[in-house]
Amino acid sequence: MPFIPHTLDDEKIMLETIGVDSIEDLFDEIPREIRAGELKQIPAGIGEMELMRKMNFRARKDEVALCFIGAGAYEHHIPAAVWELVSRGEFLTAYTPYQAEASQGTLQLIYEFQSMITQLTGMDVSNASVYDGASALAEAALMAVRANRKSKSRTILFAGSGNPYYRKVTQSIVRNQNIEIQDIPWNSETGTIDPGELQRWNDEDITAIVITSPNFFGGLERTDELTQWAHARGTLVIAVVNPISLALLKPPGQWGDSGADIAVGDGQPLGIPLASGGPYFGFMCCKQNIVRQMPGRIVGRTVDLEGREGFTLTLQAREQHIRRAKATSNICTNQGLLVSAATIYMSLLGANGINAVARSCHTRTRLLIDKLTAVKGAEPLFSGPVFHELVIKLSKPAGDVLDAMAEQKILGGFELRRCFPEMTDCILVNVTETKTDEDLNTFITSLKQALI
Amino acid sequence: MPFIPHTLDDEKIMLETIGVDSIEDLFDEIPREIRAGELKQIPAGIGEMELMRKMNFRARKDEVALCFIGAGAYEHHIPAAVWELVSRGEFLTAYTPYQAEASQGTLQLIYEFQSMITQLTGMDVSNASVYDGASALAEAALMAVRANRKSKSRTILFAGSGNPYYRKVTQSIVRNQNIEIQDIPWNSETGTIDPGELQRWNDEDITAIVITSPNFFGGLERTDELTQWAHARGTLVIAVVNPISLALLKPPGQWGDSGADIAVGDGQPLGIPLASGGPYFGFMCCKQNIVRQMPGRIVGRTVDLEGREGFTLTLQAREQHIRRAKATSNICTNQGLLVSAATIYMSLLGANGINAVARSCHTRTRLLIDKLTAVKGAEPLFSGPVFHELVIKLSKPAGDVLDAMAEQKILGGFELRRCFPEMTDCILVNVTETKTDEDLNTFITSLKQALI
Amino acid sequence: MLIYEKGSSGRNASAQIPTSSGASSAALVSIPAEYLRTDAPLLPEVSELQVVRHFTNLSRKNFSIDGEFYPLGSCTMKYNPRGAHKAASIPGFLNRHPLAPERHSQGFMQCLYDLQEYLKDLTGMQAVSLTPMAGAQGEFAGVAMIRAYHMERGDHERTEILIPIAAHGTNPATAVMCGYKVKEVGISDSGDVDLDDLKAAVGPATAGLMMTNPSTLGVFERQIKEIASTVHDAGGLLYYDGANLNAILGKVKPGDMGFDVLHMNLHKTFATPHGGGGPGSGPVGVSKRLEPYLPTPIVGRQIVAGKEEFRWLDDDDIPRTIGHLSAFMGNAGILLRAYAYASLLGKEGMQRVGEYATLNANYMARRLADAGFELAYPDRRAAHEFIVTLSEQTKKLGVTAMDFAKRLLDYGYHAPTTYFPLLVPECLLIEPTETETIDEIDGFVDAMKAILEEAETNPSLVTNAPTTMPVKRLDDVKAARELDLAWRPGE
Amino acid sequence: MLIYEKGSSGRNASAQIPTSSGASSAALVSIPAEYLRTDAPLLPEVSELQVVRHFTNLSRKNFSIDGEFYPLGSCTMKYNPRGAHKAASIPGFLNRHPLAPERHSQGFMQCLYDLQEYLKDLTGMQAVSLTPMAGAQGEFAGVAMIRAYHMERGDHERTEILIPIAAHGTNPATAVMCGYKVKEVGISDSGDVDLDDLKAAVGPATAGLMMTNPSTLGVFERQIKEIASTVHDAGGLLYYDGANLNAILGKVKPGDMGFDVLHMNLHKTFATPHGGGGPGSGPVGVSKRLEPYLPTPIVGRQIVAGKEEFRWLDDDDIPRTIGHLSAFMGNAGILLRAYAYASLLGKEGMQRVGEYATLNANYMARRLADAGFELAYPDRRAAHEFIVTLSEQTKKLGVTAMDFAKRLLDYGYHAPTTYFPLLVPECLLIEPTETETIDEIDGFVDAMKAILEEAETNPSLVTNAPTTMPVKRLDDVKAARELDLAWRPGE
Ligand SMILES: Cc1ncc(COP(=O)(O)O)c(C=O)c1O
Ligand SMILES: Cc1ncc(COP(=O)(O)O)c(C=O)c1O
Repeated sequence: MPFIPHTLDDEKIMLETIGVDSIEDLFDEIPREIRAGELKQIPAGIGEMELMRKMNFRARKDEVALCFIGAGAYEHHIPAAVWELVSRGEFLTAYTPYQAEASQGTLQLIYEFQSMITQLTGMDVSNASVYDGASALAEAALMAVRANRKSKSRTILFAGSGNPYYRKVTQSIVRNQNIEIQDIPWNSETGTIDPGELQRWNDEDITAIVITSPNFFGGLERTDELTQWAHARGTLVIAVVNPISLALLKPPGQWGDSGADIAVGDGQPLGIPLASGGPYFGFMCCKQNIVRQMPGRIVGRTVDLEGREGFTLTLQAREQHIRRAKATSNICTNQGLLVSAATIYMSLLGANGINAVARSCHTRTRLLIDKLTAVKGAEPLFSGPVFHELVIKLSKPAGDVLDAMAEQKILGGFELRRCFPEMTDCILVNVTETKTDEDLNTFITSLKQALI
Repeated sequence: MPFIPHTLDDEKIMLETIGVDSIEDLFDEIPREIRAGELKQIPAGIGEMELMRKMNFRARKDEVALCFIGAGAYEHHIPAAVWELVSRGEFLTAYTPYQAEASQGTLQLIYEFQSMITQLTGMDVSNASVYDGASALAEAALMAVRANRKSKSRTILFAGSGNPYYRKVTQSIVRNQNIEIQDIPWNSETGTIDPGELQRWNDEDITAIVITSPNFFGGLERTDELTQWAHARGTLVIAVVNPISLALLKPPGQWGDSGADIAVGDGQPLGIPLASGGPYFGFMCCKQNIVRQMPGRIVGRTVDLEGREGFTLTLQAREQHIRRAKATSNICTNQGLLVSAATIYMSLLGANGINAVARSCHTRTRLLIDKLTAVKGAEPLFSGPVFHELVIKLSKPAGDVLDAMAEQKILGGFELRRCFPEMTDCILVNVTETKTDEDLNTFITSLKQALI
Repeated sequence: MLIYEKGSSGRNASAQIPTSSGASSAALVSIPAEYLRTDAPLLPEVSELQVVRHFTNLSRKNFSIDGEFYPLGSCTMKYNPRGAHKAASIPGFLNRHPLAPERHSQGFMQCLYDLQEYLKDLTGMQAVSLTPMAGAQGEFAGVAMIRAYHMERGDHERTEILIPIAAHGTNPATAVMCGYKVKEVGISDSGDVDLDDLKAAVGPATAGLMMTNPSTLGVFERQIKEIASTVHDAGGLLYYDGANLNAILGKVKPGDMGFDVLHMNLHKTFATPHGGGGPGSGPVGVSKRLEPYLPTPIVGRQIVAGKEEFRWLDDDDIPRTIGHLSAFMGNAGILLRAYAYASLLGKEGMQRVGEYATLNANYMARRLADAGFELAYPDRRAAHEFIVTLSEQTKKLGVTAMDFAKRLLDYGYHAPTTYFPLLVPECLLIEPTETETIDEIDGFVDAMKAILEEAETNPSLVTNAPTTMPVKRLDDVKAARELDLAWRPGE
Repeated sequence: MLIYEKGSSGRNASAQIPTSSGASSAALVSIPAEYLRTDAPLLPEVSELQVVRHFTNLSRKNFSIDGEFYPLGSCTMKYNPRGAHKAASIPGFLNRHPLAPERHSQGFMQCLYDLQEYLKDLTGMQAVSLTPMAGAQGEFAGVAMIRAYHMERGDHERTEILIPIAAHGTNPATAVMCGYKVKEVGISDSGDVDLDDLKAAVGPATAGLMMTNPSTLGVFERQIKEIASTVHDAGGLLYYDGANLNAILGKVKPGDMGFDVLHMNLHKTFATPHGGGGPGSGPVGVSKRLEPYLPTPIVGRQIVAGKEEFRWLDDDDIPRTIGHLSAFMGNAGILLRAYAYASLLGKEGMQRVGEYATLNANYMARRLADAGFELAYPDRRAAHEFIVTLSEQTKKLGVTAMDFAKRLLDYGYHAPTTYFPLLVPECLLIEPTETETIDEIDGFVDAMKAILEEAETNPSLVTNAPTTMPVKRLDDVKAARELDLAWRPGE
């Protein structure tokens, strides 16, 4: 009986103590007619050895040689220490730190995380994570609606160059609360938003604006101007950012004169493996003045009875387990373990290290762009500065080119048609510090062949 | 500076405190003329990311699909929990438990190991490990010479069907102490020792006899008769055994009327990966009456000042750090971490589990033997019972056959010619619980092709 | 001490930092200065050993299943098999990009497909989507589907969700997130739903009812069929909060109880590690009428030229979906762990989970009752968990449930859930789970007895607890009043 | 509590046990009953969770580098990079059979070949064999080669090995294992070898001299050239015990000091984890005249058709070898870790090891001296380690070096090596290593100061230490007298 420790003797003693004849008797309050029959779809149990064999076989099927897909999840070097530490049973198998005295490890770690992520984003405060970057944006939209008491419209502008998957998720989540999302079109030459486009909303009540930079195409938005426009008219600014980029690029806390109001993003680049899409974690920071509208756990530093420093969950009156229907969100379990990984990653890399990673990503992306000039039938679609990702326009349908590259186990990029039906011959290509010169040459060679 | 935490400021403070101008000054007692020049063979340092890339590339080169080589190291299923626990920093990065109070974890674990391995072998006492099975045999030989005060000859009989590598290592180590090893020839039909062969030593002073069972060919020796012969004439019995087999086969503590005097072997099958040959560990058990001749660390249970149970290194007067030139051995560092893995393995499997593993190995070996009948040009060389390994005689040179199988990334077995020059057309094949029916079929198919 | 305070300017873990060769500042010229950051963020400046030592020591300040008995009611803190963790960590899975093409994803997708099938079987539902990333998101998906269903039928007057008062806080919070009002339903003394109250509450405004069964009171709702028909007759749908599925795994299927939609918490019932507060995974299952609304993507299977092929079913295939709930496909790694766990247990193992979880709970409840503790529902069978109320002790001895909880830490046991459900005063909600031995349970009972004796003879031992933890009780009021949510230099 | 005591008859971790389908007893018929075991060995009968919890908790009773500052002199307890551990744990390495054919071993063999080259460079020796499995086995190999050399030259009268009295116990034990008598050589007050004593001892019976430099007194032997020529002139060879190589890595090469043969402790200088008492690895390096005797196998390199190929050099290639020392090829996984470590550090990093190890030791020695502790060799530079003698405190206050050591545990620091070398009374041999920060060192010095104050004002605090460990001081006498070396039922 995998994982069940009961011996026949144990079972006997226990049944006697309870005063029943069989385990079956313990289910006698369940009406007979709804009792389950046999399970039909679940095979007999297997041992760990067979499991590993099966899983190794399946995992091997999915291996590729090189992956240039980014589009919201990025391959970075993850120091060995990160997951060795995170996998310690004390982190892995603990629960939400409800009993603070027996959970100071997790609590202090979250406090350290909050300290680090607010430094990266340049924001005042952070929560302990939400599910992922996309759901973080949805929560930010809901939060903005609560926080912006002056705005009545429940209308949110979404800079259309942002991640379309984030857009979709936000839509799924906020639509039940009568919130409307309107898109700001992007300039087809730069792949970014022209601040001038905003003029058309000049006379409207806009609750918040969502600005993603680097945007989905890797392009850098004119965040200062966009932020200024919003703040000038009482619109809250929600920033969607990539944490690695923030050691190099101006952080949302410094956008415009007074910074974004809420900053969210996916923490995956900070030491989390690609892992087919999760678990990652969404981070969520805001200005101090709206912290009580923030969803999710927050850890505070305090003292114990003897004045010793200690850490505890705080501002719990925002949360569902206290406030129930009036809570800021229904979120309960979040992504604690991934936050642990990110905290260890940030500790190991430090500001210089993350800056070096960002620079390396950038330099290697530039190198790819240089090498592209030698490829006939492939060129960057947009002008303007990018961070570690760019759109390449091909002389052939993107699907065919990517298929041809995939034959050689090279995932050459993301097929933009999947989100932008009109972009049939465009791919979105990501380059991080993990890609060597040789890798870039392999990409170029493979691309050339595919374009013939 | 990888792993060196000194900042320029730290360095300055430290140099000032010491009262020197530079680190270089700290080496001023080393005569100038012997100071080292630049290192020539060592390249510049690389980051962990590049390291992993390089090592992954090299490791991948060595991957095979299926391995049927045993010959002293055996592929078994290793429960995931084993190395997750062993890799905890507290086990991995501690040292020999010199400060008992701060090392109760390691000490209790070794005591538990000693308890378990003596149960498996049926012996009285155990040490905390020596380097590997082969060096354990060498230490056992030296120990037997010390322990057998009545014998003056320093002559040790080695049952020639034992592991030839163990024989070699023992020879390398004991020859400096004027110990002679004589071989008992094996019967070419059974691949085991005929007890009758011993008659020729009837009138000689033999210090000890080494009996390996299962022997190198997988064959089971007539350990009772061999032990009886030895004990009848004051010869000590050294048993070399495979720990997995001991849940199924008669353990050395039960050989003959009074059991072997010393039992050694390699602990690798108990949860240690093949890992190119090490680190494994040698286990070493003996009868209570000669425990003071045992080399290596031994842990005893005792009490602390308050009467609480505790564990400590004991009988240290045998060891080099106390007894120096008079020590039972020079061994100091042994194979602690591997002992930890084995202890966890034995705890997880239990007696029933190890018995089931042994049975599974045996059944699957029998299955292979059955399937062999369908292969022309390949048949078991020896009659007689075997445990999870057997010699197959081929109709072609073994080297060619194995090469052909290796082309398909199947390591078909061990080429016996490497140790027994006359056995040019024989391979030694091992089958454990890890080999599925499909694997056995693959082996058979590949062997058939190679024999065409 | 914070990791920040261990740092020193200029120190780093240089083996982890990409060499500058790849990061020439010439390339940065292509980014105009106005986009660049001018100050450096303050992050720790520490060596690799310092990081390892700091977090190793932090971890040692945690209770966890791997270290301690952790009978936290409603959280199902059971053994998280290391084999499942390892299986999900195979490089081929770990390095797979979520947007990799289907033909390079067949191994992963097959695992997910199998898991979908298993979950359908276990719950008796028609279809399953794996994307929700925790129980609460599963609830969201479920209620959003209920809403989509009513909306599509033009049934706009249904604005209320009914929720028994004992429900978990996520239930009402979810209903509100989905744009509903919450109407609470009472509980009778026996722990069952107050049927009269329900009948009074239900009506044309009822969009649905959310409940868990066994309830958070640790007892099985015996009138479930009647509740179901009451709600259904009024045109509402039934939502099953699957957090307590462990209790009945293989014994009774929510689908057979009449539920239209449910979520499961894989991080509970399927033993994926809780990670100090996540990640979780909260797949949803639905009956036929809600199938068109399932959140996407879902793994579909087809036979092409005699070969099994898996493909993503997305908005094109499920046009009425409530949509995506995550950027990619949910907490994929947790789904793999759950799949591994289900594979290890197999169908017999699954059935045993409910049996032994229930056996442990009833044994523990009986032993505590025999030791003089008051059970909230002494005449009921415990499901996988049960409630002890200490209001007697609080009144007589001035020792509260919280005091007991804290003192248990000193005895080496994690405290049960305290003060939930709110319905029962001074309560401890205790869930031993099936993976604990009789010895652990007996040890816990002995500790409770010892604490009770302390409470009677020397109550300050209990009210001052814990004393063996890294800190004593913390000042929560100060934490909330003088917010200190991030380290800043110069502190 | 022992894991045995947590068990219960019939309990097991069934996910780990092969299913019986593969183990029909019919097949066992082929093994006659006389070979079979009739009783079952007593092993624990526990669940998987019990195992995980037991060993997790046991581990928490250990000090370790990952958890604590661990300045154990002569043991070089420095950071063990996790990256090296991970690199050696890649499946291709972990699953490789030691007897796999060379063409399926090129990746592994290339790592070993590279490591051989690195070690030659670092030590200034002619050739290296990686097979010895720890320092002591390296010593064995070294002295066995010295013996083989003399024997082959017919130099049978050389029966003695000279060893300075401060040497590690493995040195004399090794000499005896190799059939030699040991002759001890004195040490002068300055910590150098007593040259007169050496000259008196050396002679036609001298097979060789074993020493480490810097010595176990923590100082560099300044007369090394003279010692070398004294021994060489007498026809003896010089053995270098490389346990202290960390002190001089990249600064001076033993080959240049005149040594003929040496071993290195990769588990010290190359930061492979000590594992609670191993595994280690003790490669040997030799000068030209000992090369023919190197233990086998060794990795050789050849260029075949323009391509690099690695192959095993074994007894056929090195016919005068002292032979094999392990069944296969030594502690392969440790060699991979050492190779990874060397790759991370590179040539500059290697050089810095000696520099910063020395800086830390001298800083710490100075600070302790300033705090009133007596250094054994106050006028000498500390190498990577140094000795404090507490004989003053022992006499005056009745507080011994052992008491200090135990009290340090209460302060969260692992004790230095105590009572070694035997030469210096009441000594602590302290080795901070290069991977520790100034803060750790200062913290340790502060603890030593605090303990000194305790010793003066309240000595029982120190003599009764430790008080914060899982046990107090243990009864070693009872342990040795009433031997209890294995659990037996009914206890
Ligand atoms: C009864 C109940 N419902 C819902 C939830 C929410 O699940 P999650 O924390 O995964 O969001 C929980 C979790 O504690 C629960 O106990
Ligand atoms: C000076 C010295 N020589 C030799 C050794 C023996 O090395 P090992 O323990 O690896 O056998 C040691 C180890 O402690 C040592 O410190």
